[in-house]
Amino acid sequence: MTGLDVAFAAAGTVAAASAVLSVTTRHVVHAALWLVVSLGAVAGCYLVLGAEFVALVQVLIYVGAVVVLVLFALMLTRAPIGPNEEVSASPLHRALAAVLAAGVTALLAAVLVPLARVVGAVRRGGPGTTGLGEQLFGTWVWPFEALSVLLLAALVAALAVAGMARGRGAGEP
Amino acid sequence: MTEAAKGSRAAGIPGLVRGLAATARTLARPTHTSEYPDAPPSLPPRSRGVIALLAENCTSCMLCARECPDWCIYIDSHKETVPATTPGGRDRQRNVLDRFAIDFSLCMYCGICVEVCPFDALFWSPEFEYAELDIRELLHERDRLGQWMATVPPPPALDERSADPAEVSALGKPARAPRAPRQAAAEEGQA
Amino acid sequence: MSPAVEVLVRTVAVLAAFLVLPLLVGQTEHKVMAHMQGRLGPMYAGGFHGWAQLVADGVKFAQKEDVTPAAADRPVFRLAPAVGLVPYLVALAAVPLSPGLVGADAPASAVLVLAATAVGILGTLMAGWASANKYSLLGAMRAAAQLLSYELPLVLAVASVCLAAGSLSLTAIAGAWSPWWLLWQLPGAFVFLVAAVAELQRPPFDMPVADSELVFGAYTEYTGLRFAFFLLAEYAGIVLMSLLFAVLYLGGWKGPLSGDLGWLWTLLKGFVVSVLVIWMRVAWPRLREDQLQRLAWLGLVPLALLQLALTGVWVVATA
Amino acid sequence: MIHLEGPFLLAAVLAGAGTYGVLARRNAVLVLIGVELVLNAATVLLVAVGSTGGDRWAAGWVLTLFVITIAAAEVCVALAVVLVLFRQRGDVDVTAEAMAGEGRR
Repeated sequence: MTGLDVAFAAAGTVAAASAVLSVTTRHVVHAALWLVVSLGAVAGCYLVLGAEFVALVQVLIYVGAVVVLVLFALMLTRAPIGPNEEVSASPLHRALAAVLAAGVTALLAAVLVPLARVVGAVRRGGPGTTGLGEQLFGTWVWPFEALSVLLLAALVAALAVAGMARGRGAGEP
Repeated sequence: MTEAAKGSRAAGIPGLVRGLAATARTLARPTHTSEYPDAPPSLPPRSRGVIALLAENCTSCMLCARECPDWCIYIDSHKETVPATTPGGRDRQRNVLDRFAIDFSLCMYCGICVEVCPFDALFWSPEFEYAELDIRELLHERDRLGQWMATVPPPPALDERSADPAEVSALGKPARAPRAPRQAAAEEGQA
Repeated sequence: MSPAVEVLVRTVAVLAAFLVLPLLVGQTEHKVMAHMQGRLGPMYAGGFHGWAQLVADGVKFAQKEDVTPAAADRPVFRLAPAVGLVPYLVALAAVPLSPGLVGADAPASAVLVLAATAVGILGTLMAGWASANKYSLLGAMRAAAQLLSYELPLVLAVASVCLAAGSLSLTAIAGAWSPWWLLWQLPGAFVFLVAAVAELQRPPFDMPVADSELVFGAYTEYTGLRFAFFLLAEYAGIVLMSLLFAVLYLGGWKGPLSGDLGWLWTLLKGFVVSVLVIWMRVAWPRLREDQLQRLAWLGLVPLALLQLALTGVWVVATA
Repeated sequence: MIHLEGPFLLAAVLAGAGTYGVLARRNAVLVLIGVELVLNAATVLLVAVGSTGGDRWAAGWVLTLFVITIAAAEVCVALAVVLVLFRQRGDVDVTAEAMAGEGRR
């Protein structure tokens, strides 16, 4: 165990615990807020792993935009204060889901943890921000361009979906 | 987009600049604020602050109390007999003012009492700093009303170009011709 | 100096700047706004021209009762001011006043500042939702819509400057600055300024706190110190955005006698920008919600993209 | 130096939590939160192996940025769909009968 190990363990524990809380809480908006904590802690993990730029992008895009959008959508689709049983499925359904989720976790852990020795250990030797930029606009430039097209398509699609609803709404008597 | 919206868009940028210019101009000019408790306010002449009482002129005629729209003037008086000054003369009765109070929590500063007073006992004073913490203390008695007489400004000078008062002009006129005797007039009528 | 002491000194310095500079901007707003409206502003607290007015306000806020509405979501309601305030503190620490004078010298400080300010909006959203008040909720939703829309042009404008300087570090950006940028990055500077004012929810972009419609938006239910924290966050935001504008577009510490007094230049330029922000508040009326979105998507985003293309072409052409 | 067991375990837990969220939630937006957690499990893995410095894993960080971008696009469209759903049905319950509101129109 090194100091960085301890730092990662702390951030990782927070991330895991708040992730579990965010899928189990009965308060609708609390779920999104726990997601913020989880994503922030994951960004902290990236920081510990030496990927500052990725951590900052995580905060900027995920916390700053995605979660805000999620919160916005929650508030628009009725998010009462206080616990609400309606947000989760029936107890049986939940139990099955929990079994499945535990299975997923166990399976992934069983596959990944033995691999950890094979891959090695993190020496904070990632490409760095400069290297990241070079990779992004060198090796990965075409996927990058494709992604920008995807973003544009998503924007247009969101507009189209919203516009479709409005068009229908206007057509109603 | 409608035509009106287009017009407002075209007017947008100059409008914004004008807004900035107007505020900058105001910034450069002296402010309008008067620092009241530190600097005395410059009130317009004859401003209506409070009603002062000259108790010596008051005859307790009750005109003001009766004309007051919200009945905020309280007057108490009693009659006093003044003995005859000449032998064989009659004793005279006279009103003596016991209490004169104005409730400034009710007063609406209409000034009707000042207007109707036939004996010049009520005056407008520009004094306005008589606020109280308790509304009941706004009922001011005769002595307090009397103190405000000191702040009443002198009446405005008469206009030089105006006609003389009736009393003065009457003095300058020649005396009327004496009336014809009653008898003569009667005779003329008969003729 | 041992690392621990240095960290302590830096923390204290940033904290002091965080507490003093917003007060300075607040007092400037009191006085400048008053004189622009033909008034004097506060004149009594502290004696000379009411310089201690905001300190007195702070004392007043500290004395007030801390009310949490009965229907509110207590933990979220109480946490929201901190979530609104702390990101600005983090961001302010990363803004350099001169090459050697910076709270925390992060390699990608431009992105750090943007990321931190993006988190600040969560405080408003939490406050608005947790207050159990329809005006608060409406204000929070307006704030969310507005901040999401203006985040994009803001990031694009900063990206343009980063591209021009070839660095993500604010120190390096200001180091690469030359007066020619004033013209070259002018559209980007305009976009940044407008988007920054909108991010701060300052007039003319104060729809989320429009007093005639929503009382005080997401902050309606707040009292005492928690309310003061939101106010502090607003003014800290002005300080942050003004300093950022000074560093990104006005060359930061560059100017005559910049050897030792460079930090003074940065502060001075930032102060001028914050006076401009105050001036906008006095001079212009509030935008309507649809005008707000129209300006962001049809005005600022294309302009920022244009600036980005211009910068890219120039950088490639001169490389 | 950080041992990779930590990141890998974190990824496993995040993926499990996300799976539970997707399966057990009825509110569509909360299902989306589960999806985000699964995506984050993937990015944790990518960043962790990208930070080992090995040439084979050098693309980890870039792919993380891609995943974040795709997540943003996905959320954008998904929330638009959710809002339309809400406007038409009055709730965002994913377990309700498909298009229960269809008969109304």
